[in-house]
Amino acid sequence: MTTTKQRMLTGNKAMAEAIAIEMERNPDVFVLGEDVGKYGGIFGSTQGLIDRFGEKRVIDTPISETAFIGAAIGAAAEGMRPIVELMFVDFFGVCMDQIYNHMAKIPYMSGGNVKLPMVLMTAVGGGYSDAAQHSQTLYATFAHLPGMKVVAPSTPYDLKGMMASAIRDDNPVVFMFHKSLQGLGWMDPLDAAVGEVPEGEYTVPLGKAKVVREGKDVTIVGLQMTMHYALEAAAKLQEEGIEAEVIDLRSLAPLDRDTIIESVKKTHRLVVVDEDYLSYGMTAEVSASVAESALYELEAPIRRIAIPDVPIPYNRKLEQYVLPGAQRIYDEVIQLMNE
Amino acid sequence: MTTTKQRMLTGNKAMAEAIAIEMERNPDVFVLGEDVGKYGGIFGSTQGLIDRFGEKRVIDTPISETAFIGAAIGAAAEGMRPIVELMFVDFFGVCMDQIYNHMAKIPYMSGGNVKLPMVLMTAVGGGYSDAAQHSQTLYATFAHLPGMKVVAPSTPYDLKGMMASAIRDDNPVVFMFHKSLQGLGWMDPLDAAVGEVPEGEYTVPLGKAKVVREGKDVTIVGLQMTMHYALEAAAKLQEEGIEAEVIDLRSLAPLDRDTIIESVKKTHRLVVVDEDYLSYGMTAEVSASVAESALYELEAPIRRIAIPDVPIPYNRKLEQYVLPGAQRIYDEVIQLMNE
Amino acid sequence: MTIPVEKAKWMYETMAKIRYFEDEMEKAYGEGKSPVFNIGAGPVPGEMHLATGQEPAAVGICAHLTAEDTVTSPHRPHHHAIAKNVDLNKMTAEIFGKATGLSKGKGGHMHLFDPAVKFSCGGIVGAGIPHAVGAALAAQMKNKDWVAVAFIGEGAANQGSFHESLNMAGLWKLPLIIVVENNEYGISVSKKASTAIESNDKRAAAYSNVAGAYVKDNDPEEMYRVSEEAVRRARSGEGPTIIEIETYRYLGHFQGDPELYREQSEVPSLREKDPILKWKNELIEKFSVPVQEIQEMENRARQAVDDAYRFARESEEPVLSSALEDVFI
Amino acid sequence: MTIPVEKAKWMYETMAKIRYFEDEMEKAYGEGKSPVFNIGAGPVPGEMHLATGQEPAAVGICAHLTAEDTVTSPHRPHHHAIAKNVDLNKMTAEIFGKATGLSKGKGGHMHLFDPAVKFSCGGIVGAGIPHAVGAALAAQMKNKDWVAVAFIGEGAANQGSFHESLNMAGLWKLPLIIVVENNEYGISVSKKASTAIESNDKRAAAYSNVAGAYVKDNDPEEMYRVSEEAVRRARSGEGPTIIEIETYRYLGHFQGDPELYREQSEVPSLREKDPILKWKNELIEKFSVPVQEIQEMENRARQAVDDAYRFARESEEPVLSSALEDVFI
Ligand SMILES: Cc1ncc(C[n+]2csc(CCOP(=O)(O)OP(=O)(O)O)c2C)c(N)n1
Ligand SMILES: Cc1ncc(C[n+]2csc(CCOP(=O)(O)OP(=O)(O)O)c2C)c(N)n1
Ligand SMILES: [Mg+2]
Ligand SMILES: [Mg+2]
Repeated sequence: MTTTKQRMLTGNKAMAEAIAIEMERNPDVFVLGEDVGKYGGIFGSTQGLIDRFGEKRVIDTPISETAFIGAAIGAAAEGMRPIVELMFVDFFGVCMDQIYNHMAKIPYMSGGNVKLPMVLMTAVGGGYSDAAQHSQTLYATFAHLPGMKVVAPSTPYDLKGMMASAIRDDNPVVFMFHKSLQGLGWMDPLDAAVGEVPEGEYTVPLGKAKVVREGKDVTIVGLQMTMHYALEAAAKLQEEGIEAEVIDLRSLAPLDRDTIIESVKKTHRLVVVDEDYLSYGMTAEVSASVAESALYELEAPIRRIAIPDVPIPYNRKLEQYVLPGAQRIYDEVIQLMNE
Repeated sequence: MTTTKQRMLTGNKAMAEAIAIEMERNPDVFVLGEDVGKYGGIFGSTQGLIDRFGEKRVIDTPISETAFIGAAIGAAAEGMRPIVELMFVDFFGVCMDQIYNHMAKIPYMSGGNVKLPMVLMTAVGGGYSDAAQHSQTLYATFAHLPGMKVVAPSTPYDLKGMMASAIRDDNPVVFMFHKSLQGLGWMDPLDAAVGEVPEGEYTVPLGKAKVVREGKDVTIVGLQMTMHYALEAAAKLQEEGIEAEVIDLRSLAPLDRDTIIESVKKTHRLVVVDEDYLSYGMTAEVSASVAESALYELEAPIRRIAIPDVPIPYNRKLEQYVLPGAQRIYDEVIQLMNE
Repeated sequence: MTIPVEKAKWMYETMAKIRYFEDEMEKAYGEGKSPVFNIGAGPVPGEMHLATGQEPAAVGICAHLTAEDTVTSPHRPHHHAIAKNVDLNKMTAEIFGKATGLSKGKGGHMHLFDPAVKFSCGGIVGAGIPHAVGAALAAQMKNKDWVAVAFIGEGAANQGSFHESLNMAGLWKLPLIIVVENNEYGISVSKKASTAIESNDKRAAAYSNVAGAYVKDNDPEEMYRVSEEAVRRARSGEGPTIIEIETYRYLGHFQGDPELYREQSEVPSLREKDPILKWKNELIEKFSVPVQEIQEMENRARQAVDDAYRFARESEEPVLSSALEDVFI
Repeated sequence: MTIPVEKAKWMYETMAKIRYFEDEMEKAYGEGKSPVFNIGAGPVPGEMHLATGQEPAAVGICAHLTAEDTVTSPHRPHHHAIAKNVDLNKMTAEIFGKATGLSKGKGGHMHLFDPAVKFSCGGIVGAGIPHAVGAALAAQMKNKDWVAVAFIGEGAANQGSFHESLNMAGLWKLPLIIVVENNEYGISVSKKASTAIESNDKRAAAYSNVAGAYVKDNDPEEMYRVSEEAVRRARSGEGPTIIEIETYRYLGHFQGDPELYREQSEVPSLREKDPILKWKNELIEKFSVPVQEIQEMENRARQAVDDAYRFARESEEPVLSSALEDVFI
């Protein structure tokens, strides 16, 4: 790990920097997707790359997700290391066959003889009134299907370090970045979207959760926005004398159950918070893993906070009503502590 | 409910009968999909229909799932009641956008002003060496996404009755039938694929689980094949003096949590069995629901049995190794009872 | 001139209404978004795709449609909706997220549904084409002469649904019309960089029973004319038509688009060729419509738009619990 | 005759090998499945799609390919695999589910991967086309003159991936060739009932830089000839080609298909036109290959197939724990 001096970067600049470094290191790395060229990616994930690497390695595609994600698979099978962007995760439905039946399965179906060292990066998340077809995270939709790593970093530091790891990984990696954490000029400017990012190359391992705040009274598991909300709630809870431990999941597959269970063994209480739909979602998997492996550690029922199984409504207040937030987490923890 | 006399039918004949009755009752009901005409559906779900209703109402389509499932949506919006077949659930990836971004969401996104009274029926399940792209159930993949009812009946009786309900329902319904439970002439002939089916019309409500075997020692939740395996295991467990209660989930969305919790309150032990992938699957949702609402009822950790997060291998022994089965359920229950 | 004067006037008034509507929306959308632009702020949050400059595509074909005909539209839907006679008050209220909106505030600008005039739209590129195929199939099954029109952008013609739909519609001779609005860009990607064909009407050659027609230079009259033939073909069971129209996107892809991918000079030169102004001159010169009558049309259009915005702004927000309704009906 | 005699002989020997292989597979697949047919029983369980009768498509083009060229293939892959020189022992072992198979028994008949000769196939209709596009793109990026061939059935040409891939490949002038094997059926649905175009090569008209060619009557020579031109075009950077070949499916869609959707008389009349027999006569008459040499070729082909089946049958089953390996590498 070579770092030089401390500096602050937005999430998207951190990601783009990782991609640039890897493209520099390895001529097989290239980027393709819609508006990844001159536009620099709708969410800025490829900003500056075309100027540096040219349009042969930063390729704007037609609006043909099946063809260009499939092409990334074909190129990866030939030893290239494509990074392909699916603009919004919500669009997965037009190309999911390529993603889960091919990208995710070919390594296994070939008995390990075909490697697909590729990254599918995609924007997730709502909260800005983009309604039902542009606001989802779909974390579990991807994580449920075996064969692809599915990661969702929450900080600029991790966005850079995990992108580097994802590109170097010989497995297909779905890399989800949250729109609100990119530091976009046209979104609500969040403090969490800017963070310390060392210059130069470094990696953060995939598949490891992180205890981002230690506490002894309750474990709150979240990722991306819900992790930040959890931290916010934890600060408020502290004022009430409640010490919450907050875990940033960072990776959905593989899922780092050990870190969660370790924490629950200490706190004996668990709240799981997710910006995805409630049922059959991340909150279910985390809860079930604990009910399986650490049931006797629990001193109170598990609590789950997520989108209550409705599509995401457009109206701002309705959307905020269904999305998890710091207040909701705070309230649930308070209730839980009283059980 | 009008039944005439007792008679035995295969799963697919029961389904086709329900469709025929509904087509008779309502001229807006029609069927489209690949090989639903002369072939009668690869799994026999539409057998005999083209002879009775003609090719205007039983329509063979090109291999264009996006177009014909999208067309079913468009026709449903015009007041028709299409039944559209996705041949194998495994193919959902080429058309999922139509299914979940449109079929499932338009009713909500239109504020309830557009109803989509349609049924998407599809074959699920493995166990006959059809490998990674033709053997999945993907129960949770569908059930996770809000706006569509997702049902998966396990018996010929329910296949007929729930198909009738699905067709009459004003909501989009994903109707999953299990290949092994259709009574196909070219598959392993299972007793469970044949069952008593009354003549004439009757309905079985969607969204209700069913206690198919009462017991006081442990609750086993399954559906389709895993429910039948659970019954098999329960019979063996009885010989050991263990009385298992077996629940046939039948519906994944809505999920009948009450029936499960009711049972756990009685047995205090829970095993959940699923032919889908383990993580972020049905076993997670059922377990989490209990850990949330009935934690103190549990006298032992929850056990989950499902496909261990690998694609489904081709080789028969490898496939059987990853699939849940009666023996595995039996073993887990025995272990659980000793905890 | 083959256009009946009443139609020509309707086209003018409707284009004017669309333009007023979009101009007003541009302003309303900007409210609460300066000095710092935040897409989630103001009375109209979320993405906003305006159709300013693209009016001819919408009116040229909708002039031939009735409430029984179906229109599906993509992420840039206002001009189609207005031309299809969607309830303007409810539509505007929907875009403001109000309880009185078409979808009670749950849909927003990209998800407008007015079953009374068989209009729908959606945010997924290419996804509306199969819905139009389904409406066309329903019309055929019901023995009605209804047609279904799917509006798409030229970028969407490269989505698989385009091909699948045309094959199926050609095969079954469905009353389907695809109108490709070629505004030269799919977000930042030029047509040349995305599309391996001169124009998408030529792709009709890939499907039996499908006709193709091209409209140059955003021309309302030509759009009317080729649409007339397409609608006739469709109603008489001869099969689908692809119409591509060369049109102009004056604004960014969405409001807030920095537009670094196109020359700044491009837009003024497009605006110079404005189809509404040109049509106004046609009305006066070729159709001999008195200037005063034109004034009245403009006033009516303006009034309808103003009323709609007033209605929208004054309407109530939905109650929170409604977020949990309308999932299963 | 423009075919070099060595190529003509290779084509014959390879077609013979394919035919022996498929005939043998038909038998092996039937083992353990009578008197009661159970798809999951016997040494070769699961679905089985045989290509008996479709040999010319595979050999006509693979005669022009090297190990550096890529082939993607669908659910009916054996003829392509053999023509592309996939390791026959490992391929057969894979179909028998053995540890010595290409994929250690995890893939089976529909999922054969031999990276050594850049061959892959899969069970999802139309999905292999984009993979070939990607291989073609990689070749272009690496400045190699490699080509990528995607074999599909005529039914697959109505899948969206066909259109998206051709647009992208035409746009970028990629060295892609799509071979459409028109065997008249997609399972039970006839081409006429699924496809709104006379033949899919005509769909080249929808894409700049894409050529089209049609091969009648399952003719190996014509397939060789049009493939030669397609491969030349691709290698020289002129762009993609769609080749449609009229071919014949002697057997059911899969083994066990009751085939109630076609006339029983159809197949014998197809078999009468058998391309391998015809090619044998050509070799003798036009290429003056001695009958004895043909006999030797047939013997070699037979031997290779017999060896492969023996290898497959004698190989070990995988160990159970291997089911959990190769997910993350
Ligand atoms: C399947 C899918 N892919 C990508 C997008 C993102 N997207 C929204 S609009 C758009 C460009 C559409 O271009 P075009 O069809 O030409 O319509 P225009 O915006 O020019 O009206 C893109 C790429 C989407 N909404 N859906
Ligand atoms: C996306 C998808 N849809 C449907 C199927 C089921 N299916 C498998 S093969 C086949 C027919 C294919 O026909 P064609 O492309 O003509 O190939 P052929 O079988 O004639 O060789 C179908 C419908 C599938 N595998 N994938
Ligand atoms: Mg455009
Ligand atoms: Mg075919």
